[in-house]
Amino acid sequence: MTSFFEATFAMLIFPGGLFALAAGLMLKGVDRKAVARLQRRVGPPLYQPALDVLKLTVKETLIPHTANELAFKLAPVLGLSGVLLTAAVMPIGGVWNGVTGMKDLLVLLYLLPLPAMALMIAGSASSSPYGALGFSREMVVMFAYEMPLIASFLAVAVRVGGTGGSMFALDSIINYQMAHGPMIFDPIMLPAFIAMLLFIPGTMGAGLFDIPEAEPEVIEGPLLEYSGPLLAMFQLMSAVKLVVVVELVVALFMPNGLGGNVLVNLVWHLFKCLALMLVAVTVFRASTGRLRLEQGFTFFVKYTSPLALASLGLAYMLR
Amino acid sequence: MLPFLKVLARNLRQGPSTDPFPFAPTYTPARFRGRAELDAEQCILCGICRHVCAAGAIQFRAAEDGSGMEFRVWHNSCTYCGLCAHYCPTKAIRMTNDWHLSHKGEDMYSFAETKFVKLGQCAECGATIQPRPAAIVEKLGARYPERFMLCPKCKRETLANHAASRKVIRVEEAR
Amino acid sequence: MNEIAKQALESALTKALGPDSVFWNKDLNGNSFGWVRLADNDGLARAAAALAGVSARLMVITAYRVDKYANYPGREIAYHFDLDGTVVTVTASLPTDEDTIPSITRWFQNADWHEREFMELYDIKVTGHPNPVRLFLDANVEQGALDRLVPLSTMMNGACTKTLWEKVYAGTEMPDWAKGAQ
Amino acid sequence: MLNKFINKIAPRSPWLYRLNAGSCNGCDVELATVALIPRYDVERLGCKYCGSPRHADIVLISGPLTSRVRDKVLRVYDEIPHPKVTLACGACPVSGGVYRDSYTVNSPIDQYIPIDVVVPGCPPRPHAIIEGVALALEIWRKRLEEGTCSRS
Amino acid sequence: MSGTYTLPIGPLHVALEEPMYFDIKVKGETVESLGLSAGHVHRGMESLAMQRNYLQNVVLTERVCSLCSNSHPSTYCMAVENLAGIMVPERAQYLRVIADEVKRIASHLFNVGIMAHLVGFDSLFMHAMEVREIMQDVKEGVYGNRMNLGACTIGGVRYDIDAEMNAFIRGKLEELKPHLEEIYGIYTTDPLILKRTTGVGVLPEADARRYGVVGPVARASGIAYDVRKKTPYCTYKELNFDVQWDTKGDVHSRALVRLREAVDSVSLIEQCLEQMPEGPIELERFVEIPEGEAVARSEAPRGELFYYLRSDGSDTPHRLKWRVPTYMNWEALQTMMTGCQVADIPLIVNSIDPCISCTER
Repeated sequence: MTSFFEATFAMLIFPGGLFALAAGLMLKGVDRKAVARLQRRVGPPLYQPALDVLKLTVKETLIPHTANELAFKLAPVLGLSGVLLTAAVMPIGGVWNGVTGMKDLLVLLYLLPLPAMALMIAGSASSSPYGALGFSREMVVMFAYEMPLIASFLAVAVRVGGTGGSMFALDSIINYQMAHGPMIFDPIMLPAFIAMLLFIPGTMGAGLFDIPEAEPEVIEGPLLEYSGPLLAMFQLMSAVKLVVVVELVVALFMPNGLGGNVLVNLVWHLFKCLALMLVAVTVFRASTGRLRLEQGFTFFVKYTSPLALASLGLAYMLR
Repeated sequence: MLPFLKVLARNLRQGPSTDPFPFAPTYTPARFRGRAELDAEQCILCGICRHVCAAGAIQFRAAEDGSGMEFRVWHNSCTYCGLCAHYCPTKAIRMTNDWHLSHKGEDMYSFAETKFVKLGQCAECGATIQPRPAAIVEKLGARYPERFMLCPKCKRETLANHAASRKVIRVEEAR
Repeated sequence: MNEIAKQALESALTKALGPDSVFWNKDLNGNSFGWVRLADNDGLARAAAALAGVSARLMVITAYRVDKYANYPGREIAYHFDLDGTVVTVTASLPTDEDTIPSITRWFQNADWHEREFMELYDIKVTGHPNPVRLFLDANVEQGALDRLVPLSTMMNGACTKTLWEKVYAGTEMPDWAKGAQ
Repeated sequence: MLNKFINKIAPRSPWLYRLNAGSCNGCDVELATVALIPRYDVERLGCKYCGSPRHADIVLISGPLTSRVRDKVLRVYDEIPHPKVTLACGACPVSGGVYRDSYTVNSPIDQYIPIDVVVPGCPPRPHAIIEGVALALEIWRKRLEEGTCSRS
Repeated sequence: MSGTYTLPIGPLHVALEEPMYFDIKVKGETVESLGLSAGHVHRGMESLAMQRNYLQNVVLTERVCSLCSNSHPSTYCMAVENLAGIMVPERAQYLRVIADEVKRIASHLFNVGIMAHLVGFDSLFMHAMEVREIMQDVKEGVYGNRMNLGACTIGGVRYDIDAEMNAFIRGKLEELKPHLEEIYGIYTTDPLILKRTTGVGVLPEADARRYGVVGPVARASGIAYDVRKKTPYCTYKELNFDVQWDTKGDVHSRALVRLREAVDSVSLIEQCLEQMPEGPIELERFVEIPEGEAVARSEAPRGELFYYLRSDGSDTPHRLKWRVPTYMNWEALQTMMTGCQVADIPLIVNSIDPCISCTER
């Protein structure tokens, strides 16, 4: 019974649900403001993403007559609930240990691609050539960044040690770092950390990897045909996804809190997320443009994956 | 490796370069070509402005009582090229540097500068003639200002009288 | 400096069209312009071949009506070529009953668009064009848009649609000139 | 209650969409300048340029509506979800500007599309466009409060 | 996804400033063939030119296109002057060169900026546009409009540059110079720009000659043809500059040619401000246009601009025909695009600096 309440709380309030939505919109706001500052602009107010979402809820929803209506409407629902679920199981060092029974890296591995899947469904359901192109691009990019993601997961798991299911348990990863210091200071794990730093813009479609939703090429790809509340859901999905992805890297490499106070730890956690986002998303997208699809793919295969694999190999040898 | 990071760092240091408008007033260059304005006192109704207006924004309409012409620049057709002002012989048309022209859609057909240009009156017989503002009198009518203010008919008569009187003088001199 | 190009053009056109076929003049900046008037339209192919032979470049083709100032009604087509800065204009005439001209895309591939353009604007038929479809004009605009004489009312300064001026002068008497506009 | 609140704040997130109805690109360049460069930064008003008409709130129309582009413009205009506000940029959409009596020009555009705001100029300077957008936001706010939209 | 399908781009596509319709056959992400459908901005301007008088046409030709909006009236005026034998005062000729070169800098910066935007490098785009604003300030300050200068008129120019304006322009040019250099450095060394643009949309010299392309597109493909050198007009004969060209013929070299030309333009303006003699800037009175025909050419930012004027002695041209640089460059897209990636389409289209409103008039 407690676990049911716990899971519900996690899904609806904290760390998923409302908290994740608020944190995501805030991160997005900071991102836009910071990019504006880098470009010598004033930029929008911090709460602009929230305003955007609220405004979209009063707009009309148009569904193209060629679209598959059910899939078209379901895609954003799937994507948003997927990321909210992911946010719920994400542990926060010194604050929250994750939902009982779901404290597992492998669960994350299955949950993380959900937003991309939602976009793919959206792209194919809208039946426009741009949606189709966005669909195939999303798929190629996903293949590219899943590889370093899995390798990094394995590297962390191997480093933590243990056997069978326990090596993928999120608690043991956190506990290991509480005991041995954060992974980010572990020279063996540094390549994997860098790989994950590149994974963040890769999955968020920022800077070099803004390929599936490239505006001048495929006009925001799968989102082209969406409007109104459905588009708002995609906006929320993207915001929560940002939180989830940075939280993931924080959990894997630097979950350590600052002592026992939960509130202090929470603020510290948000600060880490913010810093990570500023480096991996904001500055990254302000200082680069986008690669061609095959260049982006090669980039991951040639640079990111080897980095993660190097950590995995080293961790395995120094077991 | 990334030469652009330098630019970004500088941008951050220098702070936003955004113009405060619309929250604060902004600059307007003195030569800016904005809304056209007619000084009806200077207009001689020569029509060169309408002749050079590529957009057909400048139009005249005669008043029903025949006392003058209504001049109109429709700002929504005007291309703000300034040719009318350039070729205006008395500089009656002027391009102001007012660019605050945005207005609601329902006003778009009435958004025009309308001025009434009174026709001149012959100093002799009172017939309507082209307006004779001070500017044009100084420029063209400087030699015979009083004759310049006459209608063609009266002018002919004065000229004839004048010539006749000259002849009389000459005849007297010869005598 | 342009003398070499001028010589090359002169000799090529002389070979194709006979002596003294080119008339030369200079603009105020001292640049040379050559003017050729074709005696018959078969000469166009010969001139085009000769100009392609000296690797001149086709710049533009202008078609226009001539009935306003020439002695005969009809159209003329001016082909403007450039060789290293020297411009030669070769003009062919199309009297009223004639409306066909051979394509020069064989020698100048880039004549494609120009020929399509005067086909639709002046309703001239081009024989041997590789892709004779409309270039700019929408299907609902009649072919030969510039071929028709412009009615005098629209030639008047400030000519515009009547409805527009009715709105501008809404509620008041329309000026006389506006009533006449179509 | 909530609806009222959203109606109040919605005009602080206007997404702009540029619709070229055959313009000489002067207005378009200025619109791009307004939308994207630091000096005018419309993002501080919450504006965002969007690539898809379906995301748009404020439509910026430039150009005299040529006959070939007319149907396409009208179709794209219909794809913009309500409530929307239309801004005509420059002289052309309203009167046809210098192109008025041409055989391919279909202006005034208000015989097809209701125009809410006009920004005269050829092209208008960016500040004037921002002023026009601000006026459009006023109109939008009023519409939301009254519950009417631009399809009149 | 590997089958061939059609990707319609346009006419109202976000990557294009203006409406143009491309029918692109795509296999996967590779372009197989390209069809062009033009005419969306056809405003029938040539017929309008035949209905307007000579002075109205100065304004009308300026509205052909706003990016090369000074080249059009100045070349039109040159054609009229050639026909009527009007000798433009020397100071006016210098002033025309200044107006042309100011527009050239702004136009080239706009083009390379848009290139950065199309590769998603928005910060660089904004930076280039912000630098372009310096030139926009010059235009607004000296001529009174940011796009359509209205500088030229038949027989001269309408705006004089007095000592105060001279100092203003010089100050702005000094401000511009280091930025131009820096931007050039970024475009030559930035890894992303290099990765996306080198070797893309190659137009070999032979094809360039076959299509008869002009302007920076031709010059980047090894054809060092610049009207300012080949048939000097205004005062270009007295000014010192080089024809910028390259042999690689790809998107990147076209951008670099443009940037180098922008640097040259700064020096050209400075030379004009230096050498400009005192004197009238416009003819005292309007001259009758006789019957006859005349041709005038100039180097617009996008390449050779051509005007043909046929007069019948009345106050409206009998026929006014112009051919804009982009008109010649469109067809060359067929060669540039075949085999490229979908992601490169906007880049390649932009690299010819397409001006659709120019092309379709």
